[in-house]
Amino acid sequence: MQEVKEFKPNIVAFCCNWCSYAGADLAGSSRLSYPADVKIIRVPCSGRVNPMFILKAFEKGADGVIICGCHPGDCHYNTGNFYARRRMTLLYSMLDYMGIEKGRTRVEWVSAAEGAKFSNVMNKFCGDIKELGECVKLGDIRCKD
Amino acid sequence: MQGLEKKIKDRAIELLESGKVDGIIGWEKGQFIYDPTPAVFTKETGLDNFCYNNFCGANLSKYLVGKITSDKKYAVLLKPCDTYSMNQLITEHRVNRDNIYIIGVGCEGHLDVEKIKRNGISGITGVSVDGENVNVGTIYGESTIAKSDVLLGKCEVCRGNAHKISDELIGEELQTPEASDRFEMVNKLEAMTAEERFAFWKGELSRCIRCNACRNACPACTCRVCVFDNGRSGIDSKANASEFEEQMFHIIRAFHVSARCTDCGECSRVCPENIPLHLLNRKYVKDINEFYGEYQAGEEADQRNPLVNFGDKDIDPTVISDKEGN
Amino acid sequence: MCDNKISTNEALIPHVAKIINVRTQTHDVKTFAVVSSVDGGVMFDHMPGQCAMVSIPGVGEAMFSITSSPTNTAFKEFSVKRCGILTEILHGLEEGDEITVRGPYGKQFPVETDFKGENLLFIAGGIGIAPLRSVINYARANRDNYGQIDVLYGARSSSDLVEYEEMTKEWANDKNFNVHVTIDRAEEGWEGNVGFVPTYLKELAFDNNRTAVICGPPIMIKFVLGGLIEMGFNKTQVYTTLELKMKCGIGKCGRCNIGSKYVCKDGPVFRCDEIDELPNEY
Amino acid sequence: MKKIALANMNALYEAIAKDMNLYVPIDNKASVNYAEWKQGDTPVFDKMTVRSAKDAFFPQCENMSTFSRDDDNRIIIDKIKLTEKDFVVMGIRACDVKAVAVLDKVFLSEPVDTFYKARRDHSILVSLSCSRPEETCFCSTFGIDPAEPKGDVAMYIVGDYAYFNACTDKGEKFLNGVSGLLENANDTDVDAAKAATREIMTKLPLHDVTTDGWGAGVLEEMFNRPEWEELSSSCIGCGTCTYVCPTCQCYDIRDYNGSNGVTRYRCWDSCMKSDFTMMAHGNNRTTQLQRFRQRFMHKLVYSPTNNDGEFSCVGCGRCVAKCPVSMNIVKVIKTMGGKK
Repeated sequence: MQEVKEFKPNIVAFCCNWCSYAGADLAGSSRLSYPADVKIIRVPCSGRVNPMFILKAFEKGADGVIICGCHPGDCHYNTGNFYARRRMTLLYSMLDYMGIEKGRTRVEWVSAAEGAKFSNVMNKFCGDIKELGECVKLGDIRCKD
Repeated sequence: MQGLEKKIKDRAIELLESGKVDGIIGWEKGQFIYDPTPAVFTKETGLDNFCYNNFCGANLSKYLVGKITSDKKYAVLLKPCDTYSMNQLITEHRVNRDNIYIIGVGCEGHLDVEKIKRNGISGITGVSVDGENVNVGTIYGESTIAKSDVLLGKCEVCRGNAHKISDELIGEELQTPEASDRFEMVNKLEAMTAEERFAFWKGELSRCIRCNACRNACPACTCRVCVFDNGRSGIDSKANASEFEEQMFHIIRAFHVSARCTDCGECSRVCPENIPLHLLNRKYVKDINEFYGEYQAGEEADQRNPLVNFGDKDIDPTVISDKEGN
Repeated sequence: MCDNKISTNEALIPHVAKIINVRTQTHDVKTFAVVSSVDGGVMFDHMPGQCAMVSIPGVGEAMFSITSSPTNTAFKEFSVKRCGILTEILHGLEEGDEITVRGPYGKQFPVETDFKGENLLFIAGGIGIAPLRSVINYARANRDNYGQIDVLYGARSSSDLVEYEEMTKEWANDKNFNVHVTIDRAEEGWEGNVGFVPTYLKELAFDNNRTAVICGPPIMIKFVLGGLIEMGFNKTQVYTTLELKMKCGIGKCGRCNIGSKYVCKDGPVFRCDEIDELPNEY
Repeated sequence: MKKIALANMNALYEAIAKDMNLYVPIDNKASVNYAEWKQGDTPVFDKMTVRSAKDAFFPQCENMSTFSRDDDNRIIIDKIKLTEKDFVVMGIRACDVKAVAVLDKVFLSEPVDTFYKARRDHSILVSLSCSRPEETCFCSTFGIDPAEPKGDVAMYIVGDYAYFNACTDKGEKFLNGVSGLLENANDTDVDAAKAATREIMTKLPLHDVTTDGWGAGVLEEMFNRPEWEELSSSCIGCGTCTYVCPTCQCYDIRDYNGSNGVTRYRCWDSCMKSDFTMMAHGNNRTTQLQRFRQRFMHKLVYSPTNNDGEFSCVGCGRCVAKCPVSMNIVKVIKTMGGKK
């Protein structure tokens, strides 16, 4: 008999070094929990995130991709997240246009002081992805078991 | 059209003879009426094989990218819609404006031989436009079709006969075809459910053979080495090894030219599998217009495009993620 | 000696090989000794000049000449210069790590036919010694078949010399065997010759009663060949090996095609008069 | 010779598809391509497919092996199983049948390509006699008779009937398998149609293209012709011509690094692309002129040199129809060589 496995989503979070990564740190040191399914990739700035990274993450089996950066106006490099905001808006809109569930991609602004927000955002995102289930539309067929 | 061809030819000879330019980038006669090839005409080659007919849909501005380091001066023949691409290339410093002489040529809409063939016509030996009709001669007999049915996709949404940049104009008085709403199909797709859209794109993109014609013909794709050709990029690939790689290729291809894409329609025109690739580019155009205000790439040189710009009140990507509905 | 009747399925499916020794030759060249991971054997027999496809799964596959002599029945050796993605990662491997190897591919040097009874002159530059080392050691092992042997080897600096130890300590001590080493620029502590290989070749003034084998950077091959012709050599007396991008190794993928030849199948060893028949695209 | 009424063809497709895969040209409203026949599909036999029949034997992409690592980081290689199911490709025109023979020479020569061989061994080619050649066709240049397409079984569609003639033992066996659906016919029933096709061939715009001046033994002369520069100047370096070509057989071998190990696959490659000969230390063909020349020299000079004068072009006209800039092999042949 086949065992019914609980779906454990693969979630990739691109976190900007200056705010959100520190936010994640703070969440950790404040003992706020967030799901272990989230794999954090530290990037110098949310503006560093190339649309390709997101697609590649999905191709390699991610079920959800979230990008976290400083609040608009607070970017360490002044404007990086402003550019990221426009780019990601367009990319997400395109993914939606191609029929990919729009809940699988997200951008959240989390500052270094918002450990609680980081934890909340991740918990919520994880819950959303669990509801959506496995990403079958974007994953590479060769990656699946 | 024949009169215009003669006018352009005479002027081209004059330009070459006077030494004002070293070469003319135009169209050369092919094997049939419908397959002119982009070519460089010089004093040596002469203009005997020059042609300008209803099948000169190719956008010649891209050929100047390779000439940027050349110290020769080239004249280039551009239709009204091609001048947008030229402006964009000038904005991006991909061409050397000082060495380019732009001849704006008139246009009354170009035909798509693929569409003629899709009407069940084969063995084409001649095509002539007669007002609203197109007469096609074949080895199997004559047929007549409505011109509006066989226009190139890009001509169906023509932006008019105004050249956005030129050094001189020939035949600019020609009337371009009447345009339909260019976002019609995008709107239609947006109104579908996500599943329908996914099925639509899967059906279209699964035909992709990764020939890269869309990329190589695109006047906005001017990277010296494309990320998809670069072995060190980690995503270089030659074939759609999975269902997804072709989507990734096409999303990124369209994304990389978004806000720089003039909607010239070359990608769809050159696709051997007739994939409506312009619908990807056009979605970006539509989104940019909606989110950041009307913007037409290549309207004039040296514009700042919306993706290298920002506003502090821009909409947030969460608007997309949390959008209601399908 | 080797069975060429392999089918592609087999030919394109590699052997798993274990690295048993890594020798650091210079700052960018390492020599890897490998054996079959299954039985510790040499996986296949080869002849001097033949190549094999070395791969790290997931990284890539590339053609390398087998630098060990066929007379070495304990392991196969590859000298690898670090210059691309695959070689970069290869250089990070250590003893005990596994790679895959398939081969042998290509034509050998005519060691059993045209070379027999001849005086041999080997001229190499930099990593170009790798394919020649196989021939040289084969000739040393079958010493009676060949006449006088000279090796002229050059590199950019003394720290770029590959197999210098073996050259000076083993080869040079053989009978009727001379080793001439040169480096491009003078440096402290270097007592040997200084100068480019083609220049040194002229200074050494070899007579043309010998068969020459060249391997090195294209520019060196060009000038050495010119020099040899000046010295009275006929093009039929000179051999070299070409290097082109290869993927399949069996003359089907079309990548190494120049003229009507496939370098992986019809080469990489060519006599210089054969090269003249090829279009200038190598 | 056997025949079946066109109205009954669906029964024939059903019978074939029962225990074999059947590939036929299907019109998907945007282009015509070979696809597996499913109930309800109507094959289109009067249009040229965009991609050729080579896909059936040499697909654009195929896995060759997989690599994984065990706990001790040792490499485990798994081979991919070869094709074992018989399949039928129906509607291959004479040019493509010839192209398969050209591919056979490459892949079935020693060392044999077992992936290709397995597919060839399990395939039955049902060819189709052309009745409506297109203006881009020039197969007669290479001595191909579009009215007599050969293959395992030759199919002729005349009037309301499809006629079948077995050309090989394999074809004979195949026809016997579906003999319940077929009626007997006279060999002469299709003669008039054949003659009509041959008549059309002489009227095609490209009927006067000849290979004069090309072939073995002109390597040096052709290679150094100055015309290459002008011809290649319009080439945009895409791979359309190579990918739609029924005889182009260059491929690339690549590794895909997935989360479950590495899959080594091969995929079509094109000599027209800039990285075709790119090595870590350089590229021996750096200009589009060189790459453009390579493709045509291979088809028109190198191939005849290696294969007793046989060109690796069959005149199917796909590249003529599909090149985005209309710079095709006919132009090259005519510019430097033959026209009667």
